Amino acid sequence: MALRIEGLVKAFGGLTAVSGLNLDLGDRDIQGIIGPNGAGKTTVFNLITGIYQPDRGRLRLGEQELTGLAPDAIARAGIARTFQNIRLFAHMTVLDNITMALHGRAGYSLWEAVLRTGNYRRQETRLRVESRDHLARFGLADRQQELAGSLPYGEQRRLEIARALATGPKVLLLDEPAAGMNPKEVEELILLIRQVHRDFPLAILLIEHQMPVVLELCAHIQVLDFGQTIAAGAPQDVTRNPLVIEAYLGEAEAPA
Amino acid sequence: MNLRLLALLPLLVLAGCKPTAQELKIGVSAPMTGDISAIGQSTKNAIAIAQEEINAGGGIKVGDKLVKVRFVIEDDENKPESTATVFQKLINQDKVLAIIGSQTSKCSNAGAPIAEAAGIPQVTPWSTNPNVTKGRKFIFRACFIDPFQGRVVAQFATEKLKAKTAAVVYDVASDYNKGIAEVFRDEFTKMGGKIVGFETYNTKDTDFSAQFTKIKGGKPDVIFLPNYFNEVPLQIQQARKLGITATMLGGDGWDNPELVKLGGAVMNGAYFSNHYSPDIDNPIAKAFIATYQTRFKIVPDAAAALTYDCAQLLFKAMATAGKADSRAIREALAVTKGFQGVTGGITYAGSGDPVKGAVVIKVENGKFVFDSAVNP
Amino acid sequence: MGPLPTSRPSRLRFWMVCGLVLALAIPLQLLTDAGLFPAILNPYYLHLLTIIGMNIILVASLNLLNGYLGEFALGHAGFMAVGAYAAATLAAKVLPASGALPPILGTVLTLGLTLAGAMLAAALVGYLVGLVTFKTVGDYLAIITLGFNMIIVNAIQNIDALGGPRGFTGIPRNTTFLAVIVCTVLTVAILRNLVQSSFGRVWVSIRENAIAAELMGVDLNRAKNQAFTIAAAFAGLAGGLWAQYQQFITPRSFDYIKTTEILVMLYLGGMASLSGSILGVVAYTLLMELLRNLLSAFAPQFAEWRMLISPLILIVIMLTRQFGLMGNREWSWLRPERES
Amino acid sequence: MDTVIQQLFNAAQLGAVYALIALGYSMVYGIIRLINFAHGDIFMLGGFIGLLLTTHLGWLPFYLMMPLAMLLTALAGVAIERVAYRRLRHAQRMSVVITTLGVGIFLENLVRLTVGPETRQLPARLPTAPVLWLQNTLGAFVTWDKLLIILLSLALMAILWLVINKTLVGTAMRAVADNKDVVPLMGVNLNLIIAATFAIGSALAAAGGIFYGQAYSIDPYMGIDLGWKAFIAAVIGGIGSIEGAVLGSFLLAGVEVLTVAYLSSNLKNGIAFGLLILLLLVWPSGIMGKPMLKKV
Repeated sequence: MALRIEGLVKAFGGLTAVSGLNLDLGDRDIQGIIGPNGAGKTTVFNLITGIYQPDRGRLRLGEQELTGLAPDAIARAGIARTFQNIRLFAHMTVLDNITMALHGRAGYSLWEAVLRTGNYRRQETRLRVESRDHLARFGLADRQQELAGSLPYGEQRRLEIARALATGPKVLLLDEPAAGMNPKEVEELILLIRQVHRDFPLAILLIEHQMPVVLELCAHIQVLDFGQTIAAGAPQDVTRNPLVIEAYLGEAEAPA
Repeated sequence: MNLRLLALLPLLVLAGCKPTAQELKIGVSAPMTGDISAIGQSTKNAIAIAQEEINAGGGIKVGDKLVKVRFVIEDDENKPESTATVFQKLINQDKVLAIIGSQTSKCSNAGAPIAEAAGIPQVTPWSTNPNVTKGRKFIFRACFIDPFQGRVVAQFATEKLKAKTAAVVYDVASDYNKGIAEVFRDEFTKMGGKIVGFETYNTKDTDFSAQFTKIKGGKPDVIFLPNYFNEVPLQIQQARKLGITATMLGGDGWDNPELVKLGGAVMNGAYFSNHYSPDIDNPIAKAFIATYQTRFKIVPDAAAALTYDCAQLLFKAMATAGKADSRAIREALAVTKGFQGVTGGITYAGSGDPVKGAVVIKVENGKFVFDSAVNP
Repeated sequence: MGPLPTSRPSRLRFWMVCGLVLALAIPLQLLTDAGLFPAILNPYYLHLLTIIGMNIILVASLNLLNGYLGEFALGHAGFMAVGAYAAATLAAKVLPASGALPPILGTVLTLGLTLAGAMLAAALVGYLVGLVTFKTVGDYLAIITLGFNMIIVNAIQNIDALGGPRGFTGIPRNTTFLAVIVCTVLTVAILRNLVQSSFGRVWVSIRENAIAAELMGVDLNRAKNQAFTIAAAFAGLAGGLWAQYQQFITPRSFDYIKTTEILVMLYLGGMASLSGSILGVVAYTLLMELLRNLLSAFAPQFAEWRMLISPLILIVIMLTRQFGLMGNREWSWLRPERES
Repeated sequence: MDTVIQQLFNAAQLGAVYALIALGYSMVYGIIRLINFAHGDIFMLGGFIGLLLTTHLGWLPFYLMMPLAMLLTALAGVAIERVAYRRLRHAQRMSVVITTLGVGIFLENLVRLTVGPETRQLPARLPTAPVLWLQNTLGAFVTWDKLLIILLSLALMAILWLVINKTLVGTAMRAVADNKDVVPLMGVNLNLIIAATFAIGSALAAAGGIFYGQAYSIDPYMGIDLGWKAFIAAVIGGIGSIEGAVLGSFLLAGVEVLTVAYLSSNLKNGIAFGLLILLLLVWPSGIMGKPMLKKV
């Protein structure tokens, strides 16, 4: 089991954003969380990554207890994520966005950097080679010297996924990766996520508003509404659940 | 490619102006801008008169011919850092033989190591901090030093005013104010008086009401304010508004026409120690004051008088030396004896500090009136 | 995948520039000391270059915080004060006079020890300030650093052993033009090495997006505190040089007016650019001196107007080039090696 | 006991002036997230405009001189925003902050070169006799001008509160402060609202400058120190909050005066800034400021 969530609760003031969420994510799973706007999906991600501390409940990654850890510690434990509104390092080059993500494996100390020792140079060369290889896998090799903020939207999304993967995570959290994409881009995105799942030894947890993406990728989904899980299971079963249809209709937007 | 090379270019252009051997150059470092630029103005006025007078007589005899004197005035902004730059410029670019300045002790202290290292005599008109000349060969001053002044005021308060209790409010961030305040406290206590308040503020503070409210409870006979002329009237005014009636005392930092311009009637009845008084019976002073008044329409303050004396001291030393050589001028300066200037007699005996007396001045109807003289 | 990065050319060019500066500085110092070619090799110019060098150290180190890390720190003069007073105490009261030792070795040794002490003391204070600023960001951080600057100045004013408001006198003159240039070159080299390393990439990523950086596993507090400590150490270095150059320091020389001056040079030159820090300092210092010389040569009555002209120039530059003269750009010799 | 009350009046007078400046910092910050470092110099400018009006138009009574000076200073504030800040509105923040520093230095030197560097006082137009009633009942020696300055400042703050909470302009200002992007959609002219903010802030600062010139003194450089102090007061209160700016100002003035009165005047700045740092550690966004939530 990669990620296990038990009875997660979070309230803001009087409003319960997440109440009693349970989730088991297997080592190589792709699972999805869906739900109408304001259902608490992004809050779940913020709780998993430690940006918010849960009021109750436990988080575990494999055997490691994550509850109460700071965001950077959780990230180092092996959870990476992307954001609904893309958060790249806009004024850094595409290459630096990736190399930065390798900082935890830089392999040299501050003093070695100051003195530019032989080890520093070897490690720095290795980081660059790794970064460039990594970019090439995502078809961004010829963009490496451009500023990340100047890429077209689809490529920014791709770079953000590439950057998250560069940290070597066990679990990848994708927050509405298809938001703002046209059908052709969505198709490419599905292919990309499949490729990521094939090439990297990790589990993927996906928040998505667009049902086709979820139906295409996930074997298991959970539906949240007002912080509560109202349905869970295989996609085909869940979409037929009357509670789910009601929740989505209430928002005047049918699923799929 | 290399910017530091480019940076040198404008300097090379500036290097074009060479000094001519046909004149004796004296540098002046003064606060032309900044918080006490009124002192800079006084310096400039006094220098203008000194330059005209000496050149009207053809200049100073160097070797066998008369050479004219030229002053180069630079603005040190009353900042130590800028003073260092000004001294470097005056010594190395303008090639001056001697420097007059700077006015405040903190600036003179920053310039002194440069003058000392370059072997250029520096005469400061108005820097009363003992440290300025200490252990230095080339640094002289035309004024007395802080400890003497603190003693003069303490003596005046106990003997003349029969004060039993005193309070002090001074700028803790300024060396001049702090130095005098502490000497006054010690001397006044030694003479049998009691200090009932010793309060500080920071330069540029404008609200002193908390300090005065606090010392009001101690009911002091006199309040000593060893601060500068641009602050003292406001302090006295605020004290009066708080119902304090004690006699106000001060030091030479008070001496500027701004004092009564800013303070008006509130200054009346206050006393301060000073380097000289325009009322004192001294023919040299009378002549200087007359020239100054016709030309600038105001009575010269002590900074102007002392600056003028510095110029005269240097003229005399140059004439004695008989050559345009800084070291020779220093040697001549160091043995000055019985020099008579606007602010009294000056004799150097082994150090750069003169042996000279002080006067106490009373403010009456917006005028500075001579009250008494104190000799060491 | 491209060929392995060839880092040779730029590394060479960087060290060539550094070497050239040093190679020029040594004869400049020697010839000026010897009094040769007085019209060109004038101690006044050397003095200006010395000031420029010390200001480059200050501005470049502040750039680490305000440019690369993207914080708004307003207390750099406070760190400078700590360094200056530490070096002054060491030089004047602790260490034996350098005259007791062989001439050149003695100066080098004294200078080395005092400057190390200055950097250490300032780094310690920087580390503590960094700890306190963990809870705040942005404009509140600005205020905290400013507050520390004021507290440091106020504390020195109340310590009579340091001279209080009278200032610290009698500091031996150990700083020479050459020493300042060596320190400047070292500072620029070290800061360049750092900002081009993984540490620098982490700092910039915090500026770009702190939350994303945190979720890439960056310990924000640790990374920020590293930057604060390093920046403070170099401010302390500049302070130590300054104290032993001027031989006299007062607490008020290190208040926020000094910080403002450093800020102006920094933003004039440009953020997150070492080239900008160098250019900003040179441009500002030369501008002020040129205005002093030109105005007093041609129109003495307007000499005071330079104080009005310089802020106007700053405003115009900010309106036309909002990232400063060199914002986010570097001269080629300061750029990281080009990847193929 | 009488000195305690007297000290409180001292603090109230100082705090009132701090507040008049701090409000401008806070309002501008609330609307365009800009620390306007030139604001302290606007305060100085207001004081000098007051001085010029009183010396050259001596027949003008105080109650006309003051609004006129406030109006002129407001125009200057708006003009500075128009010329120097507007085109930088979408620029990165630091370049705007540095521009405000430049504008501040420019104003200081402009006044120094045109009016002169000397310390001045506004000719006394408020009565300086002691308030006998206070002396008899509380034993506190307080002059009329001190009392009037405190009361007039409070009145100005009350008017400001009404403008912000009860008028259309005020509503628009609060809307801009909440969300700058939606306001143009609602048919409100953003430029006009920002200009109004600068005008009101500058007018209040001018009032502060005139009061300051009456109570203490004015000089071309006074805006630097007092500007920083007022800025700190605004931050303590929670920058962007009107009530916070007033609270922070009186708090800072109180701490300063009481430190001098009961601890040591040497420690005034040290304690004031130490308190600032402590307060910010407890309330990282100031006492009345909105807490900064991480938005993801």
